[in-house]
Amino acid sequence: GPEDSGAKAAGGKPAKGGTLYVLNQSPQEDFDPARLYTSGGGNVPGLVFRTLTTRNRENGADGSKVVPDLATDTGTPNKDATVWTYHLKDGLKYEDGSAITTADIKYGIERSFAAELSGGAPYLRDWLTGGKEYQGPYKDKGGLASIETPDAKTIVFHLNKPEGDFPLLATQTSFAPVPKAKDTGTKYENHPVSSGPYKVVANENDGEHLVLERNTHWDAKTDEERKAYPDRIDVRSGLDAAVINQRLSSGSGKDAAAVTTDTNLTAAELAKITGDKELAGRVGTGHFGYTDYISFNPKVKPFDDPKVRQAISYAVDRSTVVNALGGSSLAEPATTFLPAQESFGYTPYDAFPAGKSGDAAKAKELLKEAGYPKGLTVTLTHDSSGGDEQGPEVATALQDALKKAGITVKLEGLESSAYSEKIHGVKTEPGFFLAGWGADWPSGGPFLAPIFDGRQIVQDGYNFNNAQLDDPAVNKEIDEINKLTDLKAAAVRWGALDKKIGEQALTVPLVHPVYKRLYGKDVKNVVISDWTGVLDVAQVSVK
Amino acid sequence: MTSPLIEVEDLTIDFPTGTGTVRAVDGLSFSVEQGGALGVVGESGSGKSATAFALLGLHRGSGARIGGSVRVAGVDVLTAGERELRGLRGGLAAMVFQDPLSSLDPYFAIGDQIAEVYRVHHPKASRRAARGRAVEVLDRVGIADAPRRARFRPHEFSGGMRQRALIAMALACEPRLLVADEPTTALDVTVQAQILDLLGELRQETGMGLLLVTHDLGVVAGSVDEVLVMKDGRAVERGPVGTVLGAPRQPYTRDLVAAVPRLGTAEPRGAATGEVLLEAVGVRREFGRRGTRVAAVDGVSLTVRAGETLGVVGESGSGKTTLGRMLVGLLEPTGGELRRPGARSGAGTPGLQMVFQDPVSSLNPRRSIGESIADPLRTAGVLDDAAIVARVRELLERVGLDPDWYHRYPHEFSGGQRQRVGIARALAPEPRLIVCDEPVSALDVTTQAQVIRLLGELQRELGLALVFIAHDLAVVRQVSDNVAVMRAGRIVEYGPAGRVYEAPEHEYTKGLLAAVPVLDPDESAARRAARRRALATTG
Amino acid sequence: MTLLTRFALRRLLAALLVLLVLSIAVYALFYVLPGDPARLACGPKCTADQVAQVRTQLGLDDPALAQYAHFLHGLFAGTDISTGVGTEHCGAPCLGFSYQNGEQVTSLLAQRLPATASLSLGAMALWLVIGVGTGVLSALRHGGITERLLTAVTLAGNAVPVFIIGILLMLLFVSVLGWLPFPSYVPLTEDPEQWAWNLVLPWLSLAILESAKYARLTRSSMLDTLSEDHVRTFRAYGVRERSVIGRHALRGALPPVIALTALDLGTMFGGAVLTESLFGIPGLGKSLVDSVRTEDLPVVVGLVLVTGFFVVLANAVADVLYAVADRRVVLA
Amino acid sequence: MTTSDVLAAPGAASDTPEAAPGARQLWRRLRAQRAALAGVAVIVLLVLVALAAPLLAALEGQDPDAYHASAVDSALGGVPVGSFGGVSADHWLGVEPGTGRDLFARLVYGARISLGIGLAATVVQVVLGVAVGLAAGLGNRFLDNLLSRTTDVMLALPTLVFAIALLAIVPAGFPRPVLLVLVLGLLGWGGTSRIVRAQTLSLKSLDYVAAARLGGAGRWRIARRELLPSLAAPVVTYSALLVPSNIASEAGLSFLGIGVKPPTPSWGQMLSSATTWYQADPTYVLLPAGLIFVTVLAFTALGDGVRTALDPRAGTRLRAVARGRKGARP
Ligand SMILES: Nc1ncnc2c1ncn2[C@@H]1O[C@H](COP(=O)(O)OP(=O)(O)OP(=O)(O)O)[C@@H](O)[C@H]1O
Ligand SMILES: Nc1ncnc2c1ncn2[C@@H]1O[C@H](COP(=O)(O)OP(=O)(O)OP(=O)(O)O)[C@@H](O)[C@H]1O
Ligand SMILES: [Mg+2]
Ligand SMILES: [Mg+2]
Ligand code: NI
Repeated sequence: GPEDSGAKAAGGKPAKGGTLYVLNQSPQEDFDPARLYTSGGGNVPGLVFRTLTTRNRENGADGSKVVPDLATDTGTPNKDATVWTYHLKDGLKYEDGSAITTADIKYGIERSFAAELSGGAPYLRDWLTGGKEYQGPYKDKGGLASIETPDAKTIVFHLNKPEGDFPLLATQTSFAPVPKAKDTGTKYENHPVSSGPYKVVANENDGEHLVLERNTHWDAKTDEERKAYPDRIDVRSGLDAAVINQRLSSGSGKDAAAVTTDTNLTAAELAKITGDKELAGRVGTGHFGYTDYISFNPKVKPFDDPKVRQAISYAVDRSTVVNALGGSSLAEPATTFLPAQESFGYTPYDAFPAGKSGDAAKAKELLKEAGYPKGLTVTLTHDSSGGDEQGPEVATALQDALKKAGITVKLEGLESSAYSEKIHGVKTEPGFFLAGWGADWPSGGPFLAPIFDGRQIVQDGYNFNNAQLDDPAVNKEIDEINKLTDLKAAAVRWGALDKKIGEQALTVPLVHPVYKRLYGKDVKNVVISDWTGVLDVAQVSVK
Repeated sequence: MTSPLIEVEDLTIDFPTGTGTVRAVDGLSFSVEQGGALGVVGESGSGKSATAFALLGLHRGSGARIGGSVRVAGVDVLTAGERELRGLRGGLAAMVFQDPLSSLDPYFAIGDQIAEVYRVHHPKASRRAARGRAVEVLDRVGIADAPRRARFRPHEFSGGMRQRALIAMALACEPRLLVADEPTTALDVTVQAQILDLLGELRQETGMGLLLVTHDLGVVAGSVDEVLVMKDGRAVERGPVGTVLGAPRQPYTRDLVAAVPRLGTAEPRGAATGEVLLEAVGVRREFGRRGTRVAAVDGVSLTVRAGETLGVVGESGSGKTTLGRMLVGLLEPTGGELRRPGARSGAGTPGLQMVFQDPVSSLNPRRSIGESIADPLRTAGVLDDAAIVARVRELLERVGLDPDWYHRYPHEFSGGQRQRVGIARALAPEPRLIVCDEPVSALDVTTQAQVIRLLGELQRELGLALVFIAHDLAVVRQVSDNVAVMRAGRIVEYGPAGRVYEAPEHEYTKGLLAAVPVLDPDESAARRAARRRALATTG
Repeated sequence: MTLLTRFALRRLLAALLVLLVLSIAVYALFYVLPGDPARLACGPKCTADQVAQVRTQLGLDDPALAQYAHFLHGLFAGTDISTGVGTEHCGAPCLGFSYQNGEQVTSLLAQRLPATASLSLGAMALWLVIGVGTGVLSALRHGGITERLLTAVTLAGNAVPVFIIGILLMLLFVSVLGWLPFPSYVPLTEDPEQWAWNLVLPWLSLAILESAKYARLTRSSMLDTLSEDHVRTFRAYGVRERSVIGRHALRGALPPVIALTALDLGTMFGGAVLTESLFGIPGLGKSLVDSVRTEDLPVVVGLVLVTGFFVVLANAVADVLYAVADRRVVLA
Repeated sequence: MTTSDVLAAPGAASDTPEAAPGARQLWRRLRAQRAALAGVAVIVLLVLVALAAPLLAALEGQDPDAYHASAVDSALGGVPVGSFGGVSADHWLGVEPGTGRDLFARLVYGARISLGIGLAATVVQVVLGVAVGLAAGLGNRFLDNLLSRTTDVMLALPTLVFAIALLAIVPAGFPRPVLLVLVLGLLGWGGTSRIVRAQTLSLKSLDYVAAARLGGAGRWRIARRELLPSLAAPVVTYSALLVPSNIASEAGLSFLGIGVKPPTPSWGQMLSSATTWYQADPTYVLLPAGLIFVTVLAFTALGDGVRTALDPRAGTRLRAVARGRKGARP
């Protein structure tokens, strides 16, 4: 639970200077603000790109709050939250010393609509008036009329529906300013123009090796969030997970000042580290809003019968699932769909108490009621890549648990791309499969709406409303909450909605994963927010 | 007098094999004086090479067990230390091996190989000096343009040149003894004569001793003073060359001498008058692709009649095998015409069969010989199984093999026996013509004589026509009615055997006949002198 | 030499043909693969419209043949692609642009090659020394206890999948003894010393596996040449055993070893997938597996062609080397 | 293709099958080699274990797929409780970390898949390789060129890529072991085909084949009667080396996550999931690794033994009779 979330700032006072090394698996292939799809502006990109708002860089639950960044506040809505207005702070400059204007922010957002720069988040397209038709600034020179920049410091967004979460969306990198004169299209990622505390001085092998140095035109006075202690940040990617963890744990040479932003400790590594006090002290724990669950498609027999879904809900053995995902320190059993965090509106409930290791008797009873006294055979679709949360380890654990309740599970493991294709196609969707959902920002909206809003059922693309639930009451409640600009009040209602949907047994929440990550000996001021769940490179110091 | 050059006493050599030990040499004693020349003759497997190897201590480390004593140039070979032995090898006694191609390292220039050996025995000599010496000895053994050719690698030399190079290597260190193990077996008669002449000259010039190992009595006749006849690892007879070859005392030696085919002794043969079985008109066969195209057979015309034997002679590479294969239809001619009256054309023509040159590769090692012989009968599909087996047994008996050996495999037979199996197989489909491609070249003189006799009998009994291919003029003489002499793919002389041998018209035929070794040492010496004179006048 | 030139030319033509067939095979395979490259490039939350736009952008709307023709055109004449604000030119041997990140495939390959080359060349040097050395030794001690021991050891090396060797080596040298760093690729240009240190384990793993094969080949080849007549000749002339073996026997035993080395190097340049995965070396093999998984057709085709090119080239080079080393072999 | 290259390297194929032994002799010579004999014994034992897997698991009283949450320590990432990877009277060889599944049961069941795939894929490779190689060796220039280039393509194909792609194409319902056999078999016949072609070419020029043609035998008959028996030797030798390489390939595919489907155990799959555990639970790695090692070793020893036994040099040679003018041609 959240009680153990967040590591304490490591010993010693943080000081400026030195080089921070980041050891990662995935190269920063997309370093273009239009193409990035990262929660809260991302970690390394967040050093270069400032956005209208940003996440509060604090440990734990405080870290899931939204705070102003380029803007003076988190935004001024109109009455029904369809028009949002922002003003820029004074003294904002790019790395070349030129001033940041709202026109540049508008242009940056427009770029994210270009097909050449695919990959970013879809929300702006859905929310902005005229967003659906807009083709981006390269094809559509006229620009997007729903973004107005009455002056260089003001920007106004016109939405096609109320969105109380807009300030949270404004943390995404597509809200970073891009000076039109410096735009080089698909090549922009090689040298994006910095508005943040660091600028890119080297980008080798398409983001495999990045070197960032201080942006002298960045003024700390305009930025209350980023600490920017190190003088240099050296990001080396394309490394194997085991290599990263091994290097961090031995921490020799430069690795003493190293961190990772994308590599968790595996169960086996954790088993070894736990025995070592020094190492165990260098493990940061984070909670990112994420849920792994079983998804049903009630359009497919026998899952049209709520009793069958309930029987399975009772039969699951969450302890073997937890073990399959690395044991109790890497996964926490989940009975709610929403992550166990206040910002999401977490309201504890357990609609079908299965206990620690499943209630086979109750499940059998329900099956009998449903007309399967002799048990039944079902097929569970999962991702075939090992080590994946939707992978074979979890699937076989469930297979074994359901066997005790008389349910024979056949496994259908698919290659990652085939698996996503299948479970997200309305027509191809299987009846019973593993799925996972993560938050684009810490709020109940992006967590529940795509999964349960009937109007978000996508017929000819990727559909995430796997239960294909189209309940007017649910839809209406979602609209109502979206109108709220008081995020606290909204959260409470999201929690209530989650509980209400949970009773329908459309999903079986299994676990919420926990992130455990090593950092180097010399790393100080470790901050892990619940927003990202990972150590914030903008806050650490190596001196 | 100084001590003898070679002193061998009670030499025994045992080779351990999977099934026990083989005694290759059994209580052999002989000696050779300084500057003397001994010929060692005997059929295959009689222990000649084993003896020669023992002289240089080459059995060391091979697992062979050696008894008795061997002294060469004062060195006790069996007990000598590594160093002393190395000094003996090449320095005091040098060896020339049988196969000149494989006896040289294919990767190094010939001159370098000779120089390497020279420097082993003259460690003080500079690289340059050693190379100079190599050119010198190459020149001495008659390699024209030696300074340039010294840089050639073995594959760029002809067989005769390679053998000369090996002799040059032996000469390089001025040894007192030259051991030559079948130095001419791989060569054509004309080249063979040149090499033997060379050895004779070198002996005269340098006074070195010679031990010449060969299975060919003709070779020893003109080249050595004394002969040692071996059989089953023992000495059968020993004495001056003229005595042993002219008036052999032991029955074995007598048989051996008698079996040697002679040029002069052709049996009178009935003239072939039968129907024409096969007619070749301007037949041509090319190999290779554009640029490297060579004509192996180049416009050959000949006729074979029923009951006749046509002998085809010529040196290696002259196109004999190619011609033979075309005659039976195993190869398609690229030009000219082949007429086979009364027979279908193409491979598998029942009227035409072939006996192959190499008895090892001509039988499938994984099939019993009976099956191999039965195969054409089965393919024909006329006879039933029992009849086929009966016929094969009959054939085996006919070629002088035990019919009960039907189920044996080729490796259980000797060379001569295998050749008989090959003949039986050729006979199975009752052909009218058999092309025999060097059927006896791989065999001992005694076995050779047996096979030739068998073929003659069969021909008489069955009225077969034979095309008899050989490189040995004497063998051809014995069996042929007509003879064709081939050279570089062409027939240079073609006519009745008697005429061709007694009154050759073509210079090439004359040269071939002159180079044939003869058994009489005096005759041999006379011929050599004549050859040298001829060289002196032309060269 | 003209013979050799012609032979080389003929092999080159055949090689081109093989490569063409390879590229067609890859294209064909991708048309039957499930999954949509445009969707994979666009990301899971792309809308259908966006995916359609991306699909057009990538040229995936064109008929299969047109796509292949476009690929061939790019290969021989180069091609241009829009960056949005302008165009980017991709010069003559252009293998296209990655679906995933729009990079030129040729430059992606160029980025991966150094790691793969470091791995393969280093491993090769090591396995040649270990393998040929062991092979020669066991040939010399033929029938003795040394040979039997060496045979057992080489058999064992040959018997283990490379990732097990790798793991066991890591266990020993990194965890237990701590002599070596946990391998992590450092480019040669960055720090030669670190480069070598970090590659020691991957090199060793591959070398242990491969040298077993080489030891066996060298041994049998050596036994062949040792029983050849020309070796006997030099012995009979009192040449020292050391020089008989070093100069004459070994020389004769090398052609098959050379041939095999060229072939193995070819295959390895295509990426030692398992080794690269295990040690996290950012080489061709690793990106090959990755791009197959993301259905990044241009990258896969590019990689397959490069791999195929090296394999076919190595095959041809092996044959030529063999023919040059051993003139007795008739070029066919 | 590695071993194939060795065997197919020019020159290596030139060994005429003189005095090559028959089956009886082969066994006799094989018996004389201790390593090969040990290999045979190990292989027989492993096959027996594979066949009796359900029996052995029942004897231990364990199901290979049953989870035992209590046998692992959840707080420690799921390491087995107890020493040596949780060895106990219930679990003879301990349990799998994370799941607590019984290792002994999984290993014996895994033998079925690993050996089965190894052997079956070899059969496919050999059948295809022999067919293609023979056809290329016996066919005319066009056919030979066509098949040889096809073989080149096969050898140049990055096997893994095509394995991954093929495994993705085939419907998920298709039995995975069969699929793996087909993938390994269809992609791996190049080496065999090259050897067989080279051998066929050198055998084809031998006089006994010419003799058979003269006797009226057709192509098919020659292939069957004269060539196949002689091809058996190199093919058998090579196959014995193919089996372990196929077992290793299955392990390799599993290492990349595309092997047999869970929960079916195979040594390769166990090994691949064990790779992350080598420090925390070495037993888990060493068991499947040891088994694969022993199997591969056994087959390699057998292959080597067969090779030695078939080597003409091993028997007495009848070279002497072949002397005379043989080899005289420059
Ligand atoms: N290394 C060996 N191992 C076993 N037996 C051998 C070996 N070398 C020779 N022999 C046997 O010793 C006997 C004599 O062999 P040797 O080579 O001396 O015969 P040879 O008279 O030179 O015959 P050829 O005329 O065929 O050269 C033969 O029976 C032969 O099989
Ligand atoms: N299949 C072939 N391919 C290329 N050249 C060949 C082939 N067969 C024979 N030749 C060449 O044709 C020429 C004649 O060869 P052929 O075998 O007919 O000679 P031969 O007289 O039988 O020689 P020998 O006495 O050595 O058996 C030689 O130069 C040989 O190299
Ligand atoms: Mg001899
Ligand atoms: Mg011939
Ligand atoms: Ni290979």
